[in-house]
Amino acid sequence: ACGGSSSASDTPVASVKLGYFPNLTHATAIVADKEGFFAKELGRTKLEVKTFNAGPAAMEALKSGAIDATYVGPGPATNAYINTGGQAVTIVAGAASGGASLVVDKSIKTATDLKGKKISSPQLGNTQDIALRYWLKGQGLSTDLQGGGDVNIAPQDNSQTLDAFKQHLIAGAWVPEPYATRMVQAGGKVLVDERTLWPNQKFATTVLAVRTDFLKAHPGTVRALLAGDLDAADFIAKDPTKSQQDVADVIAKVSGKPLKQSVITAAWPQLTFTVDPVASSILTGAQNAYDVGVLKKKPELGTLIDLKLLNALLKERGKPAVAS
Amino acid sequence: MTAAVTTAAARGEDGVATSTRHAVTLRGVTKRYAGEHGVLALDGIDLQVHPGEFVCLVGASGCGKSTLLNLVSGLDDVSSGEVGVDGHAALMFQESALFPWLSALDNVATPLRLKGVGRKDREARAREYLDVVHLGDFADRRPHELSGGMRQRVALARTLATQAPVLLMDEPFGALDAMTRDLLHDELESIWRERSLSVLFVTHNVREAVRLGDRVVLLSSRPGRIVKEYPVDITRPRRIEDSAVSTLSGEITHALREEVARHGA
Amino acid sequence: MTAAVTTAAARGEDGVATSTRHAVTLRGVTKRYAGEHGVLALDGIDLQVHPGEFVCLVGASGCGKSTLLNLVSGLDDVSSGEVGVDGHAALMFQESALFPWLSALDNVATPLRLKGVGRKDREARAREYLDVVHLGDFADRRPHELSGGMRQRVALARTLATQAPVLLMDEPFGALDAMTRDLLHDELESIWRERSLSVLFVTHNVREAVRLGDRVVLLSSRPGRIVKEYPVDITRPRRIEDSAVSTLSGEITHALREEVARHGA
Amino acid sequence: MALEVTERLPGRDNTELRGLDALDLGGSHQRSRRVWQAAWPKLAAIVLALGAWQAVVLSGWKPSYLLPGPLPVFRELGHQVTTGDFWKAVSITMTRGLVGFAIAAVIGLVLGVVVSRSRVLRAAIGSLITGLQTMPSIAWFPLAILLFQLSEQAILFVILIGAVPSIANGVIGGVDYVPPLLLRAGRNIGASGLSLYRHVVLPAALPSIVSGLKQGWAFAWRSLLAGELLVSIANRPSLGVFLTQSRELGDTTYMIALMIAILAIGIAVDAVFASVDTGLRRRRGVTA
Amino acid sequence: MALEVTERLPGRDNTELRGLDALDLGGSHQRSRRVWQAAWPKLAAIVLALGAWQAVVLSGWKPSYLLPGPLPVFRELGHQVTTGDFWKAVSITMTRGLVGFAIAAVIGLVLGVVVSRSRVLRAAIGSLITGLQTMPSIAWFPLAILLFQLSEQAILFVILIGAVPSIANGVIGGVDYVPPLLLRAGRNIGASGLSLYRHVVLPAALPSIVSGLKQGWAFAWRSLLAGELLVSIANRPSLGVFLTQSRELGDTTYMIALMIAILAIGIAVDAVFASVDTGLRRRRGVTA
Ligand SMILES: Nc1ncnc2c1ncn2[C@@H]1O[C@H](COP(=O)(O)OP(=O)(O)OP(=O)(O)O)[C@@H](O)[C@H]1O
Ligand SMILES: Nc1ncnc2c1ncn2[C@@H]1O[C@H](COP(=O)(O)OP(=O)(O)OP(=O)(O)O)[C@@H](O)[C@H]1O
Ligand SMILES: [Mg+2]
Ligand SMILES: [Mg+2]
Repeated sequence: ACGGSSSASDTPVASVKLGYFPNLTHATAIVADKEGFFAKELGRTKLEVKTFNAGPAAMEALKSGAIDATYVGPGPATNAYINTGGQAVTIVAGAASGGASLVVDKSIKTATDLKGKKISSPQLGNTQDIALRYWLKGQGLSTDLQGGGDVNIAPQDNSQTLDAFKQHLIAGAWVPEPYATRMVQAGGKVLVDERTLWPNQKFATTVLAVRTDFLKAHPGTVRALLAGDLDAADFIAKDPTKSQQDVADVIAKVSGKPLKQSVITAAWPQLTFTVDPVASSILTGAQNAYDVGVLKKKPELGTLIDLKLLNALLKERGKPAVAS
Repeated sequence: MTAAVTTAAARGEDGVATSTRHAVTLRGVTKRYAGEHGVLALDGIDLQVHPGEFVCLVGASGCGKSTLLNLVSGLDDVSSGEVGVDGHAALMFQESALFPWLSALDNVATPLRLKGVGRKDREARAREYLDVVHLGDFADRRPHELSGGMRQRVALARTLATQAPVLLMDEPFGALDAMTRDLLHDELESIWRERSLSVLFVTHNVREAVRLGDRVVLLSSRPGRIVKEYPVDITRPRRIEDSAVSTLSGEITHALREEVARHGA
Repeated sequence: MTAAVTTAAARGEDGVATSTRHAVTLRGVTKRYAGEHGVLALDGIDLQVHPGEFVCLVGASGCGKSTLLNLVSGLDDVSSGEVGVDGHAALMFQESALFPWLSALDNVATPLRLKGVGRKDREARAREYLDVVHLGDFADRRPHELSGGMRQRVALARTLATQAPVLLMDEPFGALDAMTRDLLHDELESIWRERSLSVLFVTHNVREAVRLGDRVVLLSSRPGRIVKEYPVDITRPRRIEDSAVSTLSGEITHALREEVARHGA
Repeated sequence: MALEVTERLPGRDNTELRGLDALDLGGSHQRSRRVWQAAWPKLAAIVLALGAWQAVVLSGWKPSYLLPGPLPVFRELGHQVTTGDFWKAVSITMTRGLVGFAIAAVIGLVLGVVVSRSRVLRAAIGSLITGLQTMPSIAWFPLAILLFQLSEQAILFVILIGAVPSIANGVIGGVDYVPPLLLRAGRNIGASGLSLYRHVVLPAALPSIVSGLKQGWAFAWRSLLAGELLVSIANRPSLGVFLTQSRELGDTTYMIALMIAILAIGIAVDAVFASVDTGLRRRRGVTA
Repeated sequence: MALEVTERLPGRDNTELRGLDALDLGGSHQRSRRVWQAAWPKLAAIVLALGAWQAVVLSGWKPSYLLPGPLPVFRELGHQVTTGDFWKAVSITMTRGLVGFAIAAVIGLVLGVVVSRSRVLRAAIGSLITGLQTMPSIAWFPLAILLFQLSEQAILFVILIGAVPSIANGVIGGVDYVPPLLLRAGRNIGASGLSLYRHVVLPAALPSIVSGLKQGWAFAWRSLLAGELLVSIANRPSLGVFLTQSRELGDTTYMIALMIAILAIGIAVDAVFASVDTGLRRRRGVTA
């Protein structure tokens, strides 16, 4: 009934509330918004954008119905799925992959050098925190949730991590872009690029999560969002310069101050902007979380990821389907 | 305001013959203050003020005069016994108790304001009361800009402005020089006459008591009890220097002196 | 405490002959209060209190008596003129000004404490002062548990406890009955004698002034000026009922009455 | 209602107790009655609040994962209080809070006294104190790290910067409203400088100082919980960390259980201040 | 120093002004002198603070990207104040703050009056009020979102829950310390119930209410800056968002510039409260 999603059978909603972060890893959403892809695909349905600073707040908003869909890291989405008993959240597509690294002080050469050192992660139980713990475990180094063990993990805000690293208060951190790049620019070196740990060097960094009941009631609208997402991914591949400009503009708009162009340019290649949520990495990540003791129960993620709409759309456009 | 008071007032209105109705009645009133020092301040006080009567209360420092007025005003509750007041009893406190955030005029106008009198009207009337206490020129001053005696006079004006039928006055002229006091004695007497007020008047000045009162009641100390009542049969207008006033106050002073000697000051 | 005071006091110590040294000196003192109502409270006051002299100050309500004591105590500054005090002048305020968080005893002990007197010693001495004002039994009470007159007496005890050579007293017996007042007149007189204090004593009771003073100074109102000084040549011990006291106070009262009549109360 | 309320005016608060005293009741009976009189409205309020909460939950207004009922929350709380980590966290957080508050109280009192004594200092930094107070804790984090690294001191710094202005303001406000008569009396009986402060100004300002301390505690506690996010130190669990974790994991039940624990601590601390305040008022006769 | 300070005792604060008044100086001359007297210590304090800051920077204690000097910060601030977005953010944040504070003031005053009037209510929710105050803003975010979604109301809710208890506590504290004599006088001249509050209790408690409002403002402003992170609405820039973003961007210069702007606003608002307070004290003669 509306715009690009003419095949949808549901009634169009008056408006859809979409969340994203003014952040490099959310470039797909930013570009789709700025370049008008969402608006074009949504037709008469109005798009209302809300920006967030962190996953938990975005998930609270999604669960409470304040927003209908949001770009977010797979960690918070998984958490929200688990603690609502699988009722509230469904991941319908990906937005970015890669772009997380363990950056450490130059003096550290190997994993064993980390023994007794303090390493930061963005927050307890988020994607990078689990990757860090799991990787250390694989290296035979123990950790615990209270920051004890062979390596002291101190979760803290990324911006604070950067300050702490500059002051040599921590030996390193497992962080997403652009912080990894900025830590490198502040004199660090990449010890582990997370891509090297995953099959095909692909793992979910940002996904599009939708409120499950919204998805059920308005598949057409979700489909339109997906279409916008696809358009944006194509655009980013075609015109990275303009895309970077869009991201810089949005960050400047929201924060009153642009992010340095050099940071964006340097961090950009670390990320892959793809609609594939790399479902296997989400499931593995949850399993890893359980293995390192962040999740108390074995995760059951039966209906967390639903790629039917996405794959239908890809097929329509003659592109290969993604695996679920 | 307390249960006892309200009942008594109601009883008055219920139609008991006016001739037997008292303006103020105390029956077997006892007051013991709470706290570590649980003082028995008043013990078995029986006292009536007839409508239109001017009763003066004298007694040594700390004998319970202020306590008695507080009980009558309903601001404190009796420990036992009964207090009755016919209508509202306005109390002029021993300390001036003015509102520091209001000018002298506004202080005096407050009781009128509480009655709902309009701004213009109440200011005009408050000015009149200030004139009565010879403070017409000081209407705009705040309490802290007034002398001790001036504050006391503003408080008097405020009490008069309540237009209550019963006045309870606690050493209202304690901070005034003899002359100003004489002037205010005349003013108070004429207002009492005009409005046929009932007055219960505490003073430490026995001459003043005789000058103003229809009756002088002598209280003893610790606990406060009524020692004796002196009817004042001197015809008005009286002057404080009158020899009749001197004679009677000499007699009362003598009795008071004995009281004080018996209990210590 | 003000510059003027310190200078004068220092001058005294500098060795000027003691016979010409005054306990209190006011020279051409003028006081105008600030604010919208910039009142001229005192105008050109010249007054000396000799060492060991008892000077009483009388005048109508609001004539500037309290203002004068405040200036002498150094708590307020003169607008022009000079004030000199030989040593510390302790002021007993018109209101009782007790510290509400301290018991009567602790209130009296505070000046001693400020002098560094040890706990036991100061409590014993404070108790003595309370006995002087006949409040030995009330040592543990807090100010709010005392009657008006009792508070005034505690304040008197506290002033005495400062052991200052100069006492400034602002209607210290205003809230006391005649008997208690008589007792305290005697006490004050004997302390004054023993310690050879210099006293500047404000009262609105002319008889009291004549009973106590070596000299009575009469102030006029608005602005406060010295109208006349009356030496009191009645031999001590005096009693307030003495006919000589009556005669002189009659004379002063007459003059005061004329003052009040001239200016309004 | 109107009548009843009139009778409860602050000025009359003690009338009833007085009446009881006058009857010379046995002390212990009286005490238990007093305790009951203070306790029942609190209990009633708690019961009412829980009832309302349960009613909202039963109405099905929000799914239980968003708004869990009192039962699961208290079950969770009941579970938490049996774990050692919970008590360790409570004790770490409380210790930090009390130490921080004690230091803030000392600094705040001294600062308040100094600023209130000097007109120049007051003009210079009086407004700055309130200005600092309006700065959100988050803005101080980078500075805290810069100065104190990731240590207990960094948390302490954030507490102090939150609580000190409040306490200092309480002192300044109290000093400003000391009745001039008492000041004059104090000076006249020989107090000056420090002794005037010690014997007159501070006792007179005490009620306002206590209320400043109470506000200071609120700021300290809030800043502490925020500060604990700043620095999570190895093997030092804390309520602040738990609270953020519960939020980050989206575990509403756990979060509400923690909030109730925090509220209970806040109320317990308030009770201390309230009893100090009541004592002050009784001593000064500000209850009749 | 000691002597000078003694002369600056609160009790003497106005002595000098009085002296000036007595000389009957021309009004305007006098006023400009007063302004200067109030301003110079502030200016001196600012100059000193900037000097110390510059000295620390010059000492090379920390690299300039961690601790930039005053010059770049003020250059940045100077740049910001020329941008429309900065002023838009200031005005949006200020509007939210003022609206929130106004509503908090009304609710806090009413709540304070109601609680202070009734012994039952006080026992029931008196402590709860302080308890709420000690709850960090962050704990309220989920509830705010739950109740109000992502709207201005959610921010308002966070402001209110921060500021209302403070204001109510100010009222309660003030009411508790109204001199009993004034209460008795008021009742005796015919005030009772509401009119007693209107004509006696509230005017007498006004100083404490004003200081409660001042504390309430501090809480409101802090909660606001925290709450603005909660919801950033498209095309509504705000200081709270700027502040966090500056932190996330790691742009210390920008962040300090923002902190200075926030501090300036805090000081400006404090000046309003201070002048109300001075007026109150002058009217009541609490300066001699
Ligand atoms: N709030 C109180 N608590 C305990 N005792 C009190 C209280 N108020 C007064 N008293 C005591 O009750 C007695 C009577 O006090 P009251 O004020 O009635 O005396 P009074 O006759 O007015 O004295 P004065 O002439 O000095 O004003 C005194 O012993 C006093 O100490
Ligand atoms: N702080 C002030 N500001 C302005 N005017 C004042 C102030 N204090 C006193 N006055 C005025 O100064 C004059 C003298 O006051 P003062 O208190 O010295 O009188 P007094 O002789 O002690 O009177 P009383 O016998 O009534 O105590 C009065 O007219 C009074 O209104
Ligand atoms: Mg009395
Ligand atoms: Mg006087």
